Amino acid sequence: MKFAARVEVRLRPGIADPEGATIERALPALGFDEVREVRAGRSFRFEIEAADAATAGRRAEELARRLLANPVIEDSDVELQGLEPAGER
Amino acid sequence: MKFAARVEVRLRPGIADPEGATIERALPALGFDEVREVRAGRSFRFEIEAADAATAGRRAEELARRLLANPVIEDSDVELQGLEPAGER
Amino acid sequence: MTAAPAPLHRALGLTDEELARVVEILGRQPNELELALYGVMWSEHCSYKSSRVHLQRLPTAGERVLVGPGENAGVVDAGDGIAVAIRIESHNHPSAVEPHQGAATGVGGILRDIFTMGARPLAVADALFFGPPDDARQRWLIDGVVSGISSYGNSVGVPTVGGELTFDPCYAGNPLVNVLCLGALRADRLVLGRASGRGNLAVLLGSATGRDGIGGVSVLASAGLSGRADGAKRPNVQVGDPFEEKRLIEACLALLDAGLVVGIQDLGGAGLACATSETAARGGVGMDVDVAAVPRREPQMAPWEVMTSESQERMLAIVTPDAWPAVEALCGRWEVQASMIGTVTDDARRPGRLRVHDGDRILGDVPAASLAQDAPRYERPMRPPADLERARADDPSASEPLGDCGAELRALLVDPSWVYRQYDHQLFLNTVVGPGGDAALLRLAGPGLPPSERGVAVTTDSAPRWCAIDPRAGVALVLAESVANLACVGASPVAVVNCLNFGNPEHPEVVWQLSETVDGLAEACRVWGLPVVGGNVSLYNETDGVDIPPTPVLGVLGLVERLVDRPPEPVLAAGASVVLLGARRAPGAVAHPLAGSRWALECRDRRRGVLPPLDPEAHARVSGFVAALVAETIGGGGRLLDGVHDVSGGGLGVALAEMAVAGGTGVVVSGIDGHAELFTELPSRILAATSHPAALCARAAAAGVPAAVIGRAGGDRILVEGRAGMLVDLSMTELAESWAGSLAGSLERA
Amino acid sequence: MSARIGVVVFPGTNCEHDTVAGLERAGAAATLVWHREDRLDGFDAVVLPGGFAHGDYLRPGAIARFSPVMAAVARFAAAGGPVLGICNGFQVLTEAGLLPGALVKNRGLRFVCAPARVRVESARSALTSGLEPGTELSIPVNHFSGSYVCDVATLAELRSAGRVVLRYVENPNGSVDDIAGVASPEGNVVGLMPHPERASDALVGSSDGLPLLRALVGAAAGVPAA
Ligand SMILES: Nc1ncnc2c1ncn2[C@@H]1O[C@H](COP(=O)(O)OP(=O)(O)O)[C@@H](O)[C@H]1O
Ligand SMILES: [Mg+2]
Repeated sequence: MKFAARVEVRLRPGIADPEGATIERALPALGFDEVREVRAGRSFRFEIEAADAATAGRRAEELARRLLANPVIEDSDVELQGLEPAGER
Repeated sequence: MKFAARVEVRLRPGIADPEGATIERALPALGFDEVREVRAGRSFRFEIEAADAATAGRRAEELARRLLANPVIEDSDVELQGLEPAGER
Repeated sequence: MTAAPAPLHRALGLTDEELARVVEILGRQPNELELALYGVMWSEHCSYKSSRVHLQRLPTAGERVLVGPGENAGVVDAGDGIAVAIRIESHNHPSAVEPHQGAATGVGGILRDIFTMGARPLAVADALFFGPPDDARQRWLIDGVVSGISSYGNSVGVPTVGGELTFDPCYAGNPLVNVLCLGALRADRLVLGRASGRGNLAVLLGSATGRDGIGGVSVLASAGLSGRADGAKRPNVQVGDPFEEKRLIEACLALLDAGLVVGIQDLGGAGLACATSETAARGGVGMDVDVAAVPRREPQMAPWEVMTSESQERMLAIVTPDAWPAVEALCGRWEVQASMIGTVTDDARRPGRLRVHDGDRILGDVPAASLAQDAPRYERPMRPPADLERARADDPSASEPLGDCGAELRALLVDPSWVYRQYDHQLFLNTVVGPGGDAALLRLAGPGLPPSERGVAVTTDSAPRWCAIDPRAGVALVLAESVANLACVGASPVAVVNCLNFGNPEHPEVVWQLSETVDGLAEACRVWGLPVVGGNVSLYNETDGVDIPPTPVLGVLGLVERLVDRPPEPVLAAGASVVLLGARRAPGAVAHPLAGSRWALECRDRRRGVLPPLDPEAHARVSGFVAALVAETIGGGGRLLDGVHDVSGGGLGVALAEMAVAGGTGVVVSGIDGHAELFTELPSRILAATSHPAALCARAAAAGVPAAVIGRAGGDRILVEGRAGMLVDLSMTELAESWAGSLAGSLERA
Repeated sequence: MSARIGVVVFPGTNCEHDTVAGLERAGAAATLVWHREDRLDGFDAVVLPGGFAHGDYLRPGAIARFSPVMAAVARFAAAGGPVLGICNGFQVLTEAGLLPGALVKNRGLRFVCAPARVRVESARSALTSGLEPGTELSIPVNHFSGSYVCDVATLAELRSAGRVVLRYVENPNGSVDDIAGVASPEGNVVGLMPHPERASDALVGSSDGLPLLRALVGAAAGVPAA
């Protein structure tokens, strides 16, 4: 079966996020004073072929940890979603 | 009320994604041949203060369109979630 | 104050003896905050407790020296009312844990050491040591470190103009990242990291304080790496912010231009604890610090966390109360946060105290100097390696048979441009010779400096393969190479900085290596009249109990009187004669020593033997001769040399090949005394290309410098004819491929 | 009296002094303009120099385009004044919508600092007027996000209207159609990734950038102060 995976990679809590902080500093000037605690991260989408959802999830987690995130400073979450077999896109 | 927003910014279909392509090229060597169609994007999380969910959503959309994404090359999605009022940071 | 539970001091890296010493200093049990202060300040990284006793033997005086070791950077008078600040520092362990951020924050730290002196950072050089790139983890480290230096240095706006790259299995588990920075200032504007003036304000500039590297440098920099490098060290990884640093540089230099600060100090290892105690101790005053006034990035931080946090991009400025409004305004313009966090005290009854407050509560009260200058110093036991004699006997010079010199030559070629193409090396329009040359050569110009036609040159050099065989002789040969490198761009050496990367000082052999290195460097500096103006020591570079080879990295600063024209490059031009300057043979039995050469190591896996001899006078003559010729050219005078390149790693063969590839021409050389003369790293030899060989040889003779025409550039092959037949016969296409492919090839593969 | 050129400085800009030096070598009188200024009166041309405005956080130019000075730059451009964006300045101009397309990460995902050979493709711009199309120049590039992209229609328009002013002879970053620099329909707004100011003095490598900077100075001298 084919699954669509989305991995979000975020800096671990407590790790400085200069990008998020810089964006937050810019917001009042744009009239967005109501926005706070901006954190910048990365997101990846891919298709994964697997026997079942559990396997797909495990493999995606593995990929996130080993390649997409640097566990020393980043955490990652995986979301999965089934895809109609073949045909589409 | 306070809401937690997550904005995902993705390259438009058709815009070359060297990052996704590079990751995809590296996969077989790492034993992930079952993974395809890798696309790299950005993800932003922030807190937003608003009278109601609708307003929060509208403002977050606006922020995504005006600042977080470059419409020439990128699309963005917003997800919202309510937060317990006050107390926590 | 609550007495600390006994084991806490050990957790904070203090020995029982050190705790006893603290009790003696305070006349009572320290509380937790005070213990934390001593823990970070008495760490190897901040206190140099194992190395100070040796460092003291380095010569530091010189007529151009304005500031020597002991401050954040050394400062030298460059003439025309311009002073040059220079410093080198390691960021080895952080880079092993998170290569990109580790290297990036290393750049940030060394820049702060320079603008702390009032100098605008103008150039960076990086010396990098990794295991061979044929392994995925090494490629991850290399890519991360280089991208870290690139993204931080380029963004903060300081060109990276030089450096070096060493691959050796010894560094696979413990890579080395040393970064040198050079800056310039109006000589009359020199500032020091001192507090003074009772009632003056201690102002914290820059980033908010988070839990970054709590005890981080102490932990990261003072504990060896074993197995997988992350785990326990995770919380200590820090993220650099070049944008904050850029604004901090502009704000601090503007404050100094406006004469608004009395003293200024960067926050590096040990954060506020170090900056407050060092400035107070250097100024012989006391300081009251209020942790409640320190802007935080995270909630619920304990006072000791605030005092020892190593959050990046922060400075401590000492300003008079009446200057405060102006300081606030100027920082506001650059969007740099400025907070009053303390005051300078001068209490006659209890002078020189560092008092830490939380609002109106006093949390700690210690003598500032006891954290800084008066930290413990150890004379650790030392012992030469047991097999020293056997190692000397095991020499490859005579015993290694002739092989395929062409193949060996190709194997020794490395094009480092894969690294430096990622560095902005041109910003400020000063870079006359950038990375890829023998030394970087820069116009001595920058925003706010008086006009000058002078130039500065800088080179970083090291040769662990030499130092492993004989640290004392090895480091002298490294300094010799630096001097030759500077000569090739027409500069005379004026000052030295050094970064001493060694293993575990609890191993007596490592202490012996350190001691031998310091003595060898001291001797070499004395014969050439060079002062050591600064440096840094990195110990505990070991993996699973195995120490790295002694790795002193030298940075040498050179000056040029007049820089109005481009120097000859390390290239051959078709038709030019190839002249070897300097003695071709070593005195004594072994004419072409191979011990310690890249050839012996990389082609024959031989790491022992007896290093080539160095004759300091002869070396000074050859280097001085070449420096004078090139200085003539760049000063707008004659151009006798079409190309010039010192003979160093890989010997004559590699020097020839590099010049030929760069010039895009072949070359024919004859009369070479076998593979030994082709690959020996005998010092004090410089290769020149000229269309006036007779004139060059005549001038060399007059200067007492041996010179021999050994060949001619031209054609599309590199041909090296030995006494007993052809040694090398390769097409330039093959040669260029080995050169260009070597590094990029392995690093671009996924 | 020589052309007066304003060089805009955002926090994080780092090529401002080099750009002033290059423009002065080309005969202009250049002064720095802080990004909080909201007027550009008295200038004959405006240059957005290279660097990392706001650290290039989010996207190069994404935050800088909201600086007060950018509204003035837009008015200045609309009035026909010459506006040049170099490297980060080019990125700011595209983010601000003063030039079409966008600059994305280099193919290869690495920073590139190296000399680049570029060809003058059109003389119909403030940066290239008077230069012979086909002329090749050696000018350094120095960027991480220098790969020019735009949609098919825009590309067709740029090509047919002669708004591609510079092309790489050897593409260093994956830019579509080897584009190194583009101009607005009127040719008064120009952006390029290579750094002409870094090629304004043979002592530090090349002076091939001077003809471009001189063209800009000429265009500046031609227009009355906006
Ligand atoms: N190998 C060395 N040779 C000479 N001076 C040294 C050496 N190592 C450290 N120093 C000097 O000791 C002082 C303190 O070094 P360090 O703690 O690394 O400075 P910082 O606290 O600015 O990082 C500096 O002035 C440095 O120049
Ligand atoms: Mg310092």
